[in-house]
Amino acid sequence: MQRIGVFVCWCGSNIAGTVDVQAVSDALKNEPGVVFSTNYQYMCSQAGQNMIKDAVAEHKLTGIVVCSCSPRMHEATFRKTAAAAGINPYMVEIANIREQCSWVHKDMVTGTEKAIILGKAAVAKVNLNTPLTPGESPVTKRALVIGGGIAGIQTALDIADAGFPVDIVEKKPTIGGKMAQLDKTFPTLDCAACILTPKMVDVAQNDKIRIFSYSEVTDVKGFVGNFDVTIKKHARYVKEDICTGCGACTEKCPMKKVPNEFNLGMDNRSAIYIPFAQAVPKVATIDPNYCNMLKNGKCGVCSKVCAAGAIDYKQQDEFIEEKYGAIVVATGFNPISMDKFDEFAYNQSKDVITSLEFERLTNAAGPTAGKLLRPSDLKHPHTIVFVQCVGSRCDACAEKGKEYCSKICCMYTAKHAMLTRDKYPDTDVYVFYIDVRTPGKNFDEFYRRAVEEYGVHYIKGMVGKVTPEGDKLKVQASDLLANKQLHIDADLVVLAAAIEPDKSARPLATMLTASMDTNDFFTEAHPKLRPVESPTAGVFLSGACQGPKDIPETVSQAGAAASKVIGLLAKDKLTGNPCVASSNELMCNGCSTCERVCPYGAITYENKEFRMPDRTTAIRRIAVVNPAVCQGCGCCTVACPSGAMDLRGFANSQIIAEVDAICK
Amino acid sequence: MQVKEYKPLIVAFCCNWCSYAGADLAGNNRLSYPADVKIIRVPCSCRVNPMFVLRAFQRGADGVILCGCHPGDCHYTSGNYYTRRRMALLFSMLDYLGIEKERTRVEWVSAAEGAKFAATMNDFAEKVAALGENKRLEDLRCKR
Amino acid sequence: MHNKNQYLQEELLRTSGVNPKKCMRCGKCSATCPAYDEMEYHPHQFVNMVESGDIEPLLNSKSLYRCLSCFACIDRCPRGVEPAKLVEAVRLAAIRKQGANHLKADDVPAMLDDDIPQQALVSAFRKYAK
Amino acid sequence: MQKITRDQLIEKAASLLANGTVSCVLGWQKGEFDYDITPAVFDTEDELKANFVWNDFCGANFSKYLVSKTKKCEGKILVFLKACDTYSFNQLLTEHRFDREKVYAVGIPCEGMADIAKVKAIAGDGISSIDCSGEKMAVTTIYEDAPVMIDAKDVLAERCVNCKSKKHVAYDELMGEDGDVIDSARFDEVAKIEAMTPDERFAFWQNELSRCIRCNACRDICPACTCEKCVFDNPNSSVENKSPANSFEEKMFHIIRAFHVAGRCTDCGECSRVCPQHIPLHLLNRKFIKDIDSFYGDYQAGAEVGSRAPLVNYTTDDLEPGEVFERGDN
Repeated sequence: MQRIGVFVCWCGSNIAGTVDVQAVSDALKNEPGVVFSTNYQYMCSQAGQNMIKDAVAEHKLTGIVVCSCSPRMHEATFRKTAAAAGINPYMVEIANIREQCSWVHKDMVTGTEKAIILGKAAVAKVNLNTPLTPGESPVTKRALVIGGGIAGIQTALDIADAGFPVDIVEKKPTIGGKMAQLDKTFPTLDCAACILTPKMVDVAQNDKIRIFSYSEVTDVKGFVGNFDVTIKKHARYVKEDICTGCGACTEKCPMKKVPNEFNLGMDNRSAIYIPFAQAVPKVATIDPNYCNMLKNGKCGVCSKVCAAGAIDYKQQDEFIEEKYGAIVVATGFNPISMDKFDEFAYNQSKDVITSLEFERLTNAAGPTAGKLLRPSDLKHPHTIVFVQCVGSRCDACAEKGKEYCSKICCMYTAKHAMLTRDKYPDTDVYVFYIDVRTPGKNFDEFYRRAVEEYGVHYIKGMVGKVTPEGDKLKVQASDLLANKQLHIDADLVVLAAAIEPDKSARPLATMLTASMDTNDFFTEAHPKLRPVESPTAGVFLSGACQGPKDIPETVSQAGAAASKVIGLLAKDKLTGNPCVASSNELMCNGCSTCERVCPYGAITYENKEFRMPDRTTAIRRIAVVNPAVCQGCGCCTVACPSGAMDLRGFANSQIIAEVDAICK
Repeated sequence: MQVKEYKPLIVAFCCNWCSYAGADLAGNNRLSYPADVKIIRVPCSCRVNPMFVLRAFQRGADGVILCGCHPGDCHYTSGNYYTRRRMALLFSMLDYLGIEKERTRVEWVSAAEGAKFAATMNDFAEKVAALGENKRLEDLRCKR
Repeated sequence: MHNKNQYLQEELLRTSGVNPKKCMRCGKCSATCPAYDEMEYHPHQFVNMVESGDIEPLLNSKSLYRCLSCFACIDRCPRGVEPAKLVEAVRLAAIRKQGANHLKADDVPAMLDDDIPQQALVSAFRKYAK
Repeated sequence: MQKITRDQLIEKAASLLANGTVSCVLGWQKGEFDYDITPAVFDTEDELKANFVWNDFCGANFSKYLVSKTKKCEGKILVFLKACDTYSFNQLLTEHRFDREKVYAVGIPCEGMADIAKVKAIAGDGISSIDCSGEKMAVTTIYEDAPVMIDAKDVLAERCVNCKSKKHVAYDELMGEDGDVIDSARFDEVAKIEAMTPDERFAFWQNELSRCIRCNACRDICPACTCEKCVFDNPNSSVENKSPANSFEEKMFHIIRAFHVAGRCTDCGECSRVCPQHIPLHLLNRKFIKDIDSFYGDYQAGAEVGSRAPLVNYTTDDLEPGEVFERGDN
């Protein structure tokens, strides 16, 4: 039996003005378990708190009920008081007789009646309270960043800067991501490589950062502070630590007809390759799909020309297991496939390209060495049509396209149009838009400059059809403001393709038990207040894996994610919320219902041997809640058919006791 | 014989993050609602087991209302979506058993909606009071 | 805004099954329309005008009969608005309202031409006669 | 009359026992009367020949027995499953309630089971024997010498009249031909109650539920009720109560029972079959199924293993609890 002390606060006249506090403390004196009851002017004051401490000592109290203001106001205060008095802080319950009683009721009789009932409910609950201790778990002081684009790079650099070791896992042979493929960056037009490659070098040279390139995460176990991750390092058939990146092998390799993915297939590379000049790590990789030596054992040229002796045709995939305290997802985006958009003739004509391909065409390191030549005949295009919103902002029911705005297209199209007009003033540039969306610092100014200073023709309307005819592309489009249908003979058509999360994101989310939206973007723990955290504790989001983003936004989110990781890794131990779910293994059916509703992936199952009443043993599947991951929402408790799952601090019996006390 | 004025008994389950805070805000702004409403704090509306609702009725409550964060705003991301399904089915079942549908309600009240909280409670209490005492949920045998 | 054509508008939306509110004014329907130059009111205007209740001009416009019902606008609309269905609905409304046949059997011989497939005539007759 | 015969089933079971595929057989056995057939475990062919029964009264759904039997039996268990039983079988697998490896499931066709109450209504009380082997059911009573001949169609159990599926959704082996999912009229009765006024509904259920004697048969037979410890037996659950002692007890019990199986109930109809007070409990379960179908899209529990039940799922634009009444009343 508990020994409960009741302390009714006057809150000056805030409570005492409408509630007869003496009557409340008298009435509660007779409740079961109550051994002491009093009232005082300001319970939260030092004197009031001392009164509680004295009463605990004098009456050997095991539980405390404070009838006062909202628990959201002073629950923490009174819990500290309880702890100081030597009882468990979770043996305190607050009856809210100010915000939810004296302040909303005017009549002394009804106010007092209700206050007594609220006090009784709190007493009934405390009778069933048990001391709770927050769980503690250690923190592995190492972070994992999945994805080596600008988001991953920035996050890793910021974490390493705070002194914590970081590993980057990148599935391509080099880090750099999409930004490495870009030409110039809006709105300042500095070259992407000039600002990105120094960061890549910083990553390579930072002794806190390890890069696992050409690798992917294959398994994640554990929970916040204690993740066990398996990383699969694909065989690149080149010893990474020996290769100097001299490039001799790539020159001598006889197999030179491999579509170069870095230039989006617009030119070719050799079977052994370094993706681009500033690659990090600058190490060659053999493409096993094209290498003659690996396919049929006939060649071996690269091995002969390699002065360092780095080539190893026998290399195997390697699995690395590592522990991490925090995981940052930075898996980025890809332009969507244009296969379903027949009307734009993307698959019929080489001169209909996506904006990312246009980036490579204008990039000095691209297939045309930066000269704007159209892919089909390498002639200079004189009329270029840009089409915006290709596959963005589509109806949810439509079979093609995405429902969301891809956010970056308006700005990069303005950039492309402006740069084209700047370099080639003899070119007519048309941009077909539905809306021009340019929120962002100096963004709208940038777009206006494209129109006003560079003479780009912005036309409100959409392109309906592109037909290749001879060496021209017949573009049929709407000009909605002029209410005309336009027919333009274009030399080049550039499609602002919608962007979508990388395909690797969905299986990764499953491994991390991190939630995703229907578009496969990772969801945030809170859309406004916790935008860089996943609901799964210890998993953080950086860059476009969370939603379409431009570079400045990505970098700021990357920094924010890093600071969250640093905050986590700076702790030696994680203290959990003790009000978590727990399953009574004797009653658990192992039916997996609770696991399905848990938003945090806190519930796992194990097979456990039980001694049965008939003295046999049986192995039963039972649910186990990880208290470090559980956030205490209680959803599982209702989903559980047998009632095995219960929530500490808000147990079934406690809530029912409150209901009973109120309804008596 | 003197008729005692009928006062309904209403149990309100409020989630800690939105609706309980909304109720506090109603208090801060001194927006009054009937004292018949008694609030029970739960971490999330999804903590409310249909058994609690039935228990309240069994013990003589005249109305039960659940308040939670607006859909999409749940502190635990998805709790109120489950609440929505559970309570939709439970309420539909109670209605099927002939229990007055005005006795049950789910309302989404954010921490900023003190006024909505008070208005909701006023409206709910009025509707429940109009129905009178909860007789349908009492023992069938005794009433025969 | 008072909409004097509310009844007609509702009927058009019901018979066509089109929700013009989904339109985001991109004009792809008109961009894609092969009969654009023949039309006084273009597919996107149909959607827009029906939504705003400005239906009279459409009912009286020859544009109604210039639509080929090729459904290119339906196919390409990113928002799934289906303008051709709305054109068809207005056309139907116009025919019903006139209470007369737009294309009479007597008119047909004059239109005969070796290049016209018979099927086109039959379907035109079906479409424009009551 | 059932298309498949007792002999065929015994032969199948005997051969599987003989070749070691299974070590025991879960089947039907005659009870005190011809119509109260009980589930039994058979270990040998002799036992099968002596006691195995297969006729129009073999309604019992064996899925639930697998939960405990698979834990006790050394080898595999042969279980005969009618189409409706296979749904429960899958649902239990979804909930990891037994080891699929320990079961050899033989799907058998079913022509519908008889409702003894309907038989008694025609033939009267004092039934001494029932012969289902002929075209018509021959019912002999202690009062008459000549048997009463009954057309099986006239005494078909309600759940078989409204059979939802003749398709077996799980089996290792199928005897006879598989059927299809049937577009049944099983929700008509629910709709009829929904169409009543609240007062009529209340009166209807008061009449039905007040007969409840809290014998727990509905729970004990239910293949969805396989909890290690049922909330109604758990003194800490606050709903534990063996007898209807205080207010609102029957309704509370039946709502909680139905809610606990909502989204998991395959509508096998066992609860109504075993209720000694003839309470149409399936109408509570079907109400949930009907609501789930209309609110969240068609869902058949047990149709596939591992499907996500509607109550552990959601969409962001589900209807609001307040909106259910607007739908239900019209």
